[in-house]
Amino acid sequence: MGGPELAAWLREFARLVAANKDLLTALDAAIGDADHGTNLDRGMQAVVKVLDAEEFDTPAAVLKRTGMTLVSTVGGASGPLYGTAFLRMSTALGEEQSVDAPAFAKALRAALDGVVARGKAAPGDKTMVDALQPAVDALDAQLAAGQFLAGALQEAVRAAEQGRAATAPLVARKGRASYLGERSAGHEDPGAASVTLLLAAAATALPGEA
Amino acid sequence: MGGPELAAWLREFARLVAANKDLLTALDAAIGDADHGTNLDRGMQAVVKVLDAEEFDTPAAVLKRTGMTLVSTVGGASGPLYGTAFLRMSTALGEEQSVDAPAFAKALRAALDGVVARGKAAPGDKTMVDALQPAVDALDAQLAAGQFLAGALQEAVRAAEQGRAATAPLVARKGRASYLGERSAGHEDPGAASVTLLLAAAATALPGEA
Amino acid sequence: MNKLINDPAGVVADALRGIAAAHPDLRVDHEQRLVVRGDAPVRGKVGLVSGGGSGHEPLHAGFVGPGMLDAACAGEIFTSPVPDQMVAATRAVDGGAGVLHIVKNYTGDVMNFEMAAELAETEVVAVVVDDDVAVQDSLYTAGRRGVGVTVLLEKITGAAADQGRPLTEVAAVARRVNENGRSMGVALTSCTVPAAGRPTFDLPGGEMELGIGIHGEPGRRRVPLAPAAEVAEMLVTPILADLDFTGGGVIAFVNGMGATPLIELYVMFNEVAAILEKAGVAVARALVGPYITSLDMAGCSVTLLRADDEILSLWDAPVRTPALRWGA
Amino acid sequence: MNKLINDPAGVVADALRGIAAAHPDLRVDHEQRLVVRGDAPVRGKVGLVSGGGSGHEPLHAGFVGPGMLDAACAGEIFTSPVPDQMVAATRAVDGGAGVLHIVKNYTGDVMNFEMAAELAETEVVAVVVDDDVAVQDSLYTAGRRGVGVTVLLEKITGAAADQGRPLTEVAAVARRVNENGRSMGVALTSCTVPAAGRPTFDLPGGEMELGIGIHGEPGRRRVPLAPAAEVAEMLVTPILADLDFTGGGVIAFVNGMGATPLIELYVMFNEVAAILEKAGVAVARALVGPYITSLDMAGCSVTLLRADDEILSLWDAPVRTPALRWGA
Ligand SMILES: Nc1ncnc2c1ncn2[C@@H]1O[C@H](COP(=O)(O)OP(=O)(O)O)[C@@H](O)[C@H]1O
Ligand SMILES: Nc1ncnc2c1ncn2[C@@H]1O[C@H](COP(=O)(O)OP(=O)(O)O)[C@@H](O)[C@H]1O
Ligand SMILES: [Mg+2]
Ligand SMILES: [Mg+2]
Ligand SMILES: [Mg+2]
Ligand SMILES: [Mg+2]
Repeated sequence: MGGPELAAWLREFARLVAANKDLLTALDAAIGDADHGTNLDRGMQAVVKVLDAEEFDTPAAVLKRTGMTLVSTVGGASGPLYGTAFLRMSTALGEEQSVDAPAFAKALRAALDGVVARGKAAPGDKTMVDALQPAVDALDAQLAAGQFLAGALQEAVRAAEQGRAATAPLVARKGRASYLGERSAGHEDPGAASVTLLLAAAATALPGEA
Repeated sequence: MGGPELAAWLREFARLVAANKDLLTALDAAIGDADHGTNLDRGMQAVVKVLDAEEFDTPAAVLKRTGMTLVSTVGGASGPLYGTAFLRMSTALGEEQSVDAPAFAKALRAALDGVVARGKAAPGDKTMVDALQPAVDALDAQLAAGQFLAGALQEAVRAAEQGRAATAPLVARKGRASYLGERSAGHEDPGAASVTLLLAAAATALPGEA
Repeated sequence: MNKLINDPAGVVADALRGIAAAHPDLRVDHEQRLVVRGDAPVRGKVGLVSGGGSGHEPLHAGFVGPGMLDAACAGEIFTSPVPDQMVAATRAVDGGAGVLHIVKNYTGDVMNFEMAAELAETEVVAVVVDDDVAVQDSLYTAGRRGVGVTVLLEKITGAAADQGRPLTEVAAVARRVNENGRSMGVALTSCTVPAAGRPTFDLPGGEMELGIGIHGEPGRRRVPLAPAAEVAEMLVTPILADLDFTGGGVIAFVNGMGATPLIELYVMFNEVAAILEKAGVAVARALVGPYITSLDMAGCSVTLLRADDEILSLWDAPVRTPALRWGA
Repeated sequence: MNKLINDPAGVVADALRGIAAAHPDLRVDHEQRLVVRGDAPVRGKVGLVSGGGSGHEPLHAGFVGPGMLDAACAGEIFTSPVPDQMVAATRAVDGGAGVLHIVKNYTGDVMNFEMAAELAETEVVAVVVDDDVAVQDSLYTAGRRGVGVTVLLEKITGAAADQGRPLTEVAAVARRVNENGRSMGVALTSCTVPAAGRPTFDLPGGEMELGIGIHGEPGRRRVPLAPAAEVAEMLVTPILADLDFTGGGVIAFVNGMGATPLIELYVMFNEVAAILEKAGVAVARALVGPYITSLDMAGCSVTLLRADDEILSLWDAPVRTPALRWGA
């Protein structure tokens, strides 16, 4: 696959974020400051505008502009985290014109590493890492077992969903929710929910056999 | 009469102010800042303490200390007005050891002049002047007509009461009430009410035949 | 009543103790309730005394110090101090060149300061500040109230006194400031006098009181809440109608009433500046913040002062007080 | 919602226009939402950049000027600015000696400033302020929040930069201030975010929220309203328990949260000073007023900073900003 396919993925993610904006914000209202949906939607709308307006030489260029746009428009905690994720993916893809399944998986792991490097969250801290990490692991495992990208991504979505759901009972140790201490338990983490949408968008929009 | 009789007058005034404190404050709440009763009561309690504690050489000395005490303890508009009234009375009495009816009337007119000099209110401005002026006029007229002090003071009280009642429909032109404009009409002036108590105290406490 | 206080009756005394603890440069007389410059009296300098009811902080105690007031007398909340306090203040700051009394125009303040001047046994000149254009028909009232201009006047007159000018000249500067300044205020909430324990007036949600004083007195009229741009119009228009501010610059002062945060005052300043620009009035200097307050009232006032070069240079002169400080 | 604003979405932009109109010494970049010293960059001086969500005014824009910050980035209300703003600010103040980023410890602020440092293409050192003792178990949280110490740190570090010290030394001063300062706050009312239009938390009459941050975050616990003397105990005791303040003086800072009038802050200062005296802690300098606010929240915070002679002399050094100014 190439830049246009990645752009389709980002457009689908933007659509899902817009559709789930209020849900994400409601999750953030419970344990944060009620802006995660607004923040991410603002950022992804800006990304769609950039995708509409610009031409890109490489797949990496698409992701680089996406990361930069998110960094410049989202703010808060999720801006640098999502921004870093896309920038690291872009770097991982290098100058190649075509992205195959292993390259995509490698890029997604780079994204995870970027989020961890930026946010220093460990698994179980009740953050987006708790959805992203199992998804990346599942993707790698499926591809190693010979799955096509489509099936591997479907497994990754399931892993993300499980990770998201598993954040509910946790006590937050990172981000704004951590100030709530015990009172943060009982609610799903908004960042884990939005990451799950990112995976779902990939499963829907990326070509299955790449 | 001498210093002790004047002191008795002041004690009776203090008693009436204390008894009518809430009424005076309620009048002030309607068109001012709800403190006239509190202010004057604080001042007259201080005067009673001074009368209890000190000796006075002359009738004038009693009134001078009264005026000074009111000035030092009342504040607001009524402190300087009542204070000036008693200080002017004191000056009018001079060094005499005994005060007869004409001397008392002259002193009360000096008090009125002092209030007018200090506050620059004209009759009809809806102030204490509207009760004090008719009372002083009545006192002079009664004495000129040959009345004893007791009867003359009773007429003066009636004149003060009429003057006080007549302030109700007026629009205030002096003091805090004047900011209300038309909305000050319909309420009696608190200072006119307290001055009426001053006259009533004189009628009760001063010797009738002085 | 949501207040950080102890006994409501002790608020003024407690605050004066706090002022004494925070500002060792100042001398606080707790019995007379005076705040005095630590180095008073300054030989040969006209002494500046002001004061009034408490509840308007930083006015007046926060303006005591070199380049501004020599002493401030603190009355009870919203109640004029008594002459004894003013006499004591006058004595404390009399450096042999006479003393100026700066009096806000309220009947009680005026009369108490008058008596103090009579009792002071030194040369005293009083200047009465009456800048509130919300008071109409001032011939038929106690006259316009002294509000925002008081702050600017104390600063500018303080600088004139600092230059060693004689009493008559210092008083003339003060009068000139008063004549060239006008103010108008708006309340979004009432204030609550601690001893009363409940709001002085009821203001239904969605309304504001236009043309208020600084004691929770009712205003000119009650109007619906409006965007900052319209509120600025309501405040600035009567000021510009009252005095010609075109030609020459102004000191523009947007004041907070006590419970309005600075971000809103800057939003208001932006609107005021825009109106002035359209009206051909140049802003030479700006002051934005809560300087003459009304306890915990939300709202603001706008003050404009026509400022020639002399007034501007006095405004710019060094000042060193708790609430206004520069160049020193 | 009783606010002097226009469109809730435009509050930050409007306030920045007001700041520009009121303070011609400052340069305001309305697109990037920066407030920059008019004479920036200062050749050879370390540049000081701070910033954060808006709603805490005068922090940070009100502290831009000689002797304090070189630039401030304004985010949306209670939302960290983005790296572009910080990069632009960093470039604007880079005088060749490197730039210090002063960052309040909130995940968003820290990460955005981190990215900005990576993108800035100049030597940047970041110092994170985390002084709020209300956050317990800071090992298991995002760590203590940056609150009142930020104000003192920006002043003191600004003075160190003004002396021409190199970046590593300026950063060391900043870290030393952070390590030696602690804060704790209380809210008597919630604040109302303009875009939300209603109070962030419900506070029933007669209660207060102890240990709040500056964004309307809930506090340590909800307790009944109490007299100022007891509130002061509740704020000062955890501070003194966290760090030994005895021996040597402190800078004592009683801060208003936005809607609390100065008279109450002085009442609080009196109580804080009394507690410190009993605890054997000497007040070397005092600061009383609303300097790091939370929109229209009523309440206050107490900050104590251990101050040796170096810190005191940096504190006393001239500063010329809209909100803190002396000696200049
Ligand atoms: N240190 C961190 N590491 C990873 N993810 C984090 C971290 N801090 C916060 N997050 C994620 O960011 C989400 C909140 O994003 P958002 O609401 O947009 O930002 P903010 O908290 O600044 O308002 C959280 O739900 C969590 O998933
Ligand atoms: N200029 C004036 N001349 C005469 N009396 C006045 C004047 N101003 C006010 N008063 C009187 O003072 C009374 C109010 O006194 P008080 O409530 O104690 O003072 P304040 O108005 O300062 O609160 C009014 O009812 C009125 O009678
Ligand atoms: Mg959030
Ligand atoms: Mg946020
Ligand atoms: Mg009254
Ligand atoms: Mg009164």
